[in-house]
Amino acid sequence: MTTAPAPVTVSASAPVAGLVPATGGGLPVGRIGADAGRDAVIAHLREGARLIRRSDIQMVHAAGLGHIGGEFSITDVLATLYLHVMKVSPDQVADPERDRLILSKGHAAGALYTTLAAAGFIPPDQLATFMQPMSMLNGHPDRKKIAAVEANTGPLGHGLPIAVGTAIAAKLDGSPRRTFVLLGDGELQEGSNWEAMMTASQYGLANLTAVVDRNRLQQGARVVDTNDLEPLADKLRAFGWEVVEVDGHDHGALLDVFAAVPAASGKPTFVIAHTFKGYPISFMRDNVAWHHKVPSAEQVALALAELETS
Amino acid sequence: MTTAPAPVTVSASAPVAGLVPATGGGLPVGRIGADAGRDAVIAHLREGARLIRRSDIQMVHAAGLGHIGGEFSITDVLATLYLHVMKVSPDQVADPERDRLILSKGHAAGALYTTLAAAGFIPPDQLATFMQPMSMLNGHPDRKKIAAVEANTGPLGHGLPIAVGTAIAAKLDGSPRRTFVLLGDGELQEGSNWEAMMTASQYGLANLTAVVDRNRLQQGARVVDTNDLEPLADKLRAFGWEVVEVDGHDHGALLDVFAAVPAASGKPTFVIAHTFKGYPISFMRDNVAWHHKVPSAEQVALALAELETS
Amino acid sequence: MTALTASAPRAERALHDCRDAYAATLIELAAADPRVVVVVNDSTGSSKLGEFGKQFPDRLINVGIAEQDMVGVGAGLANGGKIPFVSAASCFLTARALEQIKVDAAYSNNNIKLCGMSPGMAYGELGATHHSIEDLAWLRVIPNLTVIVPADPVETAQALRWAAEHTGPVFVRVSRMGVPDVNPAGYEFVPGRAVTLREGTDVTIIATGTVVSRALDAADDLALAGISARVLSMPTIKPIDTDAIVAAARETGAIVTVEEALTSGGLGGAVAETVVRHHPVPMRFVGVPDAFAPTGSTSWLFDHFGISAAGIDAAVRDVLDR
Amino acid sequence: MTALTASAPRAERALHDCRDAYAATLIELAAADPRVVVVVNDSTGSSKLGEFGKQFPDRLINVGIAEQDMVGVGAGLANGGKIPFVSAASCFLTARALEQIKVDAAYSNNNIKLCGMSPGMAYGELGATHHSIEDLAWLRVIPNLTVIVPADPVETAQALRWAAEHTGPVFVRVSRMGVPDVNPAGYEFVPGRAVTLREGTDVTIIATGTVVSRALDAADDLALAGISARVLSMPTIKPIDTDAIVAAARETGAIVTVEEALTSGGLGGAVAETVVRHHPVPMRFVGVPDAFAPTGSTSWLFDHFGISAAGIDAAVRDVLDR
Ligand SMILES: Cc1ncc(C[n+]2csc(CCOP(=O)(O)OP(=O)(O)O)c2C)c(N)n1
Ligand SMILES: Cc1ncc(C[n+]2csc(CCOP(=O)(O)OP(=O)(O)O)c2C)c(N)n1
Ligand SMILES: [Mg+2]
Ligand SMILES: [Mg+2]
Repeated sequence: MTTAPAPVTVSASAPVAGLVPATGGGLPVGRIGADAGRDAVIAHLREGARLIRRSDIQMVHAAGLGHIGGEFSITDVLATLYLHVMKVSPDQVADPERDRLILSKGHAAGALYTTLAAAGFIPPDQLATFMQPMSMLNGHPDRKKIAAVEANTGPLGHGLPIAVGTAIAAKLDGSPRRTFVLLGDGELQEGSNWEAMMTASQYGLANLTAVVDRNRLQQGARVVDTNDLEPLADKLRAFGWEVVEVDGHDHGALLDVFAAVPAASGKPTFVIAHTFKGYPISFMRDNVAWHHKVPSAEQVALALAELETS
Repeated sequence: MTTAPAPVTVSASAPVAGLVPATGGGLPVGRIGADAGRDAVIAHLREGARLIRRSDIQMVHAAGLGHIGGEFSITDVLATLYLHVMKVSPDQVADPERDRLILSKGHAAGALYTTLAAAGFIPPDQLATFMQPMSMLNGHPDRKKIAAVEANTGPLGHGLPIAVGTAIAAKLDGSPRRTFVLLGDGELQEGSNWEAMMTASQYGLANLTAVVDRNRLQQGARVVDTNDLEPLADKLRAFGWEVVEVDGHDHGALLDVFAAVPAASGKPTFVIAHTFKGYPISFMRDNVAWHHKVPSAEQVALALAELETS
Repeated sequence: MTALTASAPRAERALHDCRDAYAATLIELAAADPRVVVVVNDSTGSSKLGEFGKQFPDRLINVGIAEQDMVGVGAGLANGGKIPFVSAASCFLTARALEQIKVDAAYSNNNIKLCGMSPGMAYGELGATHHSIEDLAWLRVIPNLTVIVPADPVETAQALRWAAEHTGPVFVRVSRMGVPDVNPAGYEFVPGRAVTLREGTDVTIIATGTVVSRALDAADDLALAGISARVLSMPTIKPIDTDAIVAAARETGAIVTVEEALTSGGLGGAVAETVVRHHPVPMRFVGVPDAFAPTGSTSWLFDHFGISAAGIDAAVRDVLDR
Repeated sequence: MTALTASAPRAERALHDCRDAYAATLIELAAADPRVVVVVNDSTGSSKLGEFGKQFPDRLINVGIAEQDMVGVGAGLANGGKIPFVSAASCFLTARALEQIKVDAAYSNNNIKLCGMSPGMAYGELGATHHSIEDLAWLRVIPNLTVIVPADPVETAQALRWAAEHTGPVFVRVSRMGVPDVNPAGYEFVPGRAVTLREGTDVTIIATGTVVSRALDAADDLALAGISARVLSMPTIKPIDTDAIVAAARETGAIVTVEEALTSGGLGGAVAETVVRHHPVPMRFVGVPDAFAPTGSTSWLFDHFGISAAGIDAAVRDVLDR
């Protein structure tokens, strides 16, 4: 049961250099259903991701705070899930049978908020309040303020255990609903994840899909220079999971990966999404400096120009 | 630099059925050096382990508390380390260059205390105070009370991070001293262990040896029925460790394993010691009921008789 | 700690392990509501949940020895519409999963019930690692978390039933050491409400959980010496019953708190903060002082620290200076 | 929260990020003593330890995002003869590794220094997950742990030097939000000792850390209205300076505590417990009440909760009822 495609608004105008509009313009883009055909879905996701990134970078600039690098690395995954894959829509946020996404790397809240705005879950005009006093858009997501948020995250290593719980609940209910959880790669250094992986394997949670944003950068350095994860796929497999590697910026490939869940093996699926922090912006991409650096007005203008052609 | 063998006292008398002496009798057996020859060392360890188990079961019976099953599964490993392998002796407990053992599965304190008594680190007459008011022999080891104890453990999942710290300290000092850490298999469900394994791998801690007491039982059930660890060796290897599997009750095999550390690869070594909870007692062996069951006087007598011929 | 007065004769009282009421109540709740599930960390036996597991095998979720995961899984089950009772030794549940309790339970306002088993010094001989005497101080300050410490089996059962009905995060301390029934027949637990178990005019003894019976014993002894002690049982530590505390301060002029916990930060701390805000009176604190306990059995440790009728008696005389 | 009196004119004061003093002092200590090492959880930058890492690359141990491991590794380094400074955001250090702090640091009596960076509401907009306002309540009750909250860069440096000299576990809260120098020239930090920054007779304001300057401002304002407020700075939360508190209660008759922390359990709790034990007087508590904070910047949140000269002023008038 995929919801019908919402009207697609693709009205973003080219930015005036040096002038930063308050939000990305053109949001919401809405969800697109499977009946639209694969090419149309991919085009929709690509355009959606572009608008989400536009919106996000302007929002972060306006707030003077945010984690733009790690937001841009997951934008394509979030867009794919919220604009198409997941069975959840704005009028369904309290439906027990909804699919769930838990953003474990909660510092990338900006990407979640702009995606939720794009998909119609929160009013786009709220984006201007990001980080402001009394805003519903806190630096990390708060489910008490936004109905579409499934879990309050921010401290790393909380999302996967919670996702295991929602997946066990679905299994107990005999429900086909699915749980997705999106983690950072540095985040996998938290032991709580490995606890949860063992539980997921023991309970045969085929309805659970974890996606790791494999951008190879963490807060202060490259992952390999901090606490290497390789051989990551071997680790995940040894913990009893199906492992799929994918280009985390390729919407078509992501669609295929998510379509293959639940795996026939009955195992939970771990998607290693190979991404770049700051993608696709030339001066941010794969650059650890952009963990929580805030772009200047000039940088926003440059980025928006690059996004036009991305 | 292995210390010279202490005088070996092998005076344990056969128990009078139904009568439980206060301690095992015959302790301490002392350490044995490499110059004694392999066969003599093995004989010494076998006899030492036998006396340690004698002492332990009587101590637990007298206290009415203890974890005899998980103590008997590690007795051979502890005896091998303290009576021969480790470069530490009673007059060296404060020597910065000593080898270190951290008993991460601190609930098996009884095995540690009786081993330390056997090796001369604590007066054997203290064993009678186990768990008594103001005793130095707490239910879990306390380094403030016993100089030979390296870490206060009890909550599972603390020992490996601590061992990583002592191993990094040795590396910083350019010292050949080694760190050993002994964990339960159920304990490996704690995520803190996997955090520490990543750190150990990242820091190339060849001077660190972890031993997992692979008795396949945890507190309330079999490990496989709780939160399976298999494929355990694959997990450990994927976390960057050398993995060696060994019969954890075979002193000769244990000697070989410990002699091979540090590994030429520069990796830390994980020893999977295949053991039986309650070994070698017929009615305890591989029986989850003996996690913290206290043997009756009759059961002690039976066990002591079985130990005579073990 | 020696009593300053003769002991009053004590009636023979049967002692109960509150885990029995706990286990029976969870079975009752699970039978009535399919949303009730239990999450454990290899603690089925120590939580006395074997029978629960037999009756509801799918609804006893054992994550293994992994407390962070355990609380997170509980939060996820709540998100999925279940009513999870997370059941683990209080020392590990609170110390090991505190951020999960703060964030996944309280800040997220999840409908999760955290059951701290065998708290206080129930694991006396096992040492400070296994004593959960900081839990009240740690949890009491977490916003949006209700903290309940039942005193006897009836109150345990009632608190659990209330927790199952209530939507939101609740912590219940479930005692293992034997306690007598202390609440009167027909007693009904009301969250946030203190219970006056004995009227008195000279001093108020405020006790929680396992030590309420000792407070009653001390009041008996003090009566022999002509000291009239009010006894309040305080089953809810958060929110604390401000009115009852202020009335006690105003009407009796002195307060002694008693808890199987540190004398800092827990019940004593909550009462002290209330008193200085509303009606300052002298106080004494009975519990574990600022130290890790020596090796010893639960009952030996209670005596060692003066968490006894005699110790309470001495504290009352000290605060009254007579 | 509006001021009840006119504000006294404030001198221009330079504001300092105490992490600068922290980083400089660690470099100084490391240069003098090869045993000094640092352990971080991907927090090199947020602890301002980049330069330390350049000068002592082997002695900056980054375990990655793994707080339990981080504190355990610190304990092991102490066992191996090092003097580890474990440096991580206070919220994660304390909430995520509390059992390691209890067991591996305090109960084991390891020579480890726990440095809680950017505590309180320094990460204002990042929300309650990143606010470390429970840390004082949580850590203060752990036996054998010294808890220090420096108020300015000089005190930060001195507290760190003392911690390096002292054998045993110490927690130091290292503030990020800008603070002025508050201690007089020639000041020397003495552990466990309160500092009288201003004499007064009507009321005592006891403040710790970042808010000491606000207490001084409030005292200035109150003086205009003829209220004489003593100001005590309390850099050590545990052990608390009982003598200074009792003298304040006795000599001024009322106390207001101020902290960048919950009003329950931390400094306020420690003072309340001391006061009712020794000399009960009315108190008020300035800090974060029992709630998760809304979204907002640090300075907005301070004003929102009345942790300001105006808020302190109001609390003083409330406790004095005038
Ligand atoms: C428990 C915890 N420790 C530390 C942090 C601070 N922190 C925020 S983001 C981050 C880096 C995360 O790296 P990664 O998971 O790779 O995410 P990315 O930066 O790629 O988005 C850190 C250390 C945190 N949020 N939670
Ligand atoms: C953090 C923590 N959680 C729970 C416990 C309770 N506990 C004590 S022993 C034990 C089982 C340990 O199993 P394993 O590691 O296999 O050791 P064995 O029983 O084989 O000796 C448990 C769950 C604990 N000590 N620490
Ligand atoms: Mg990353
Ligand atoms: Mg085992």
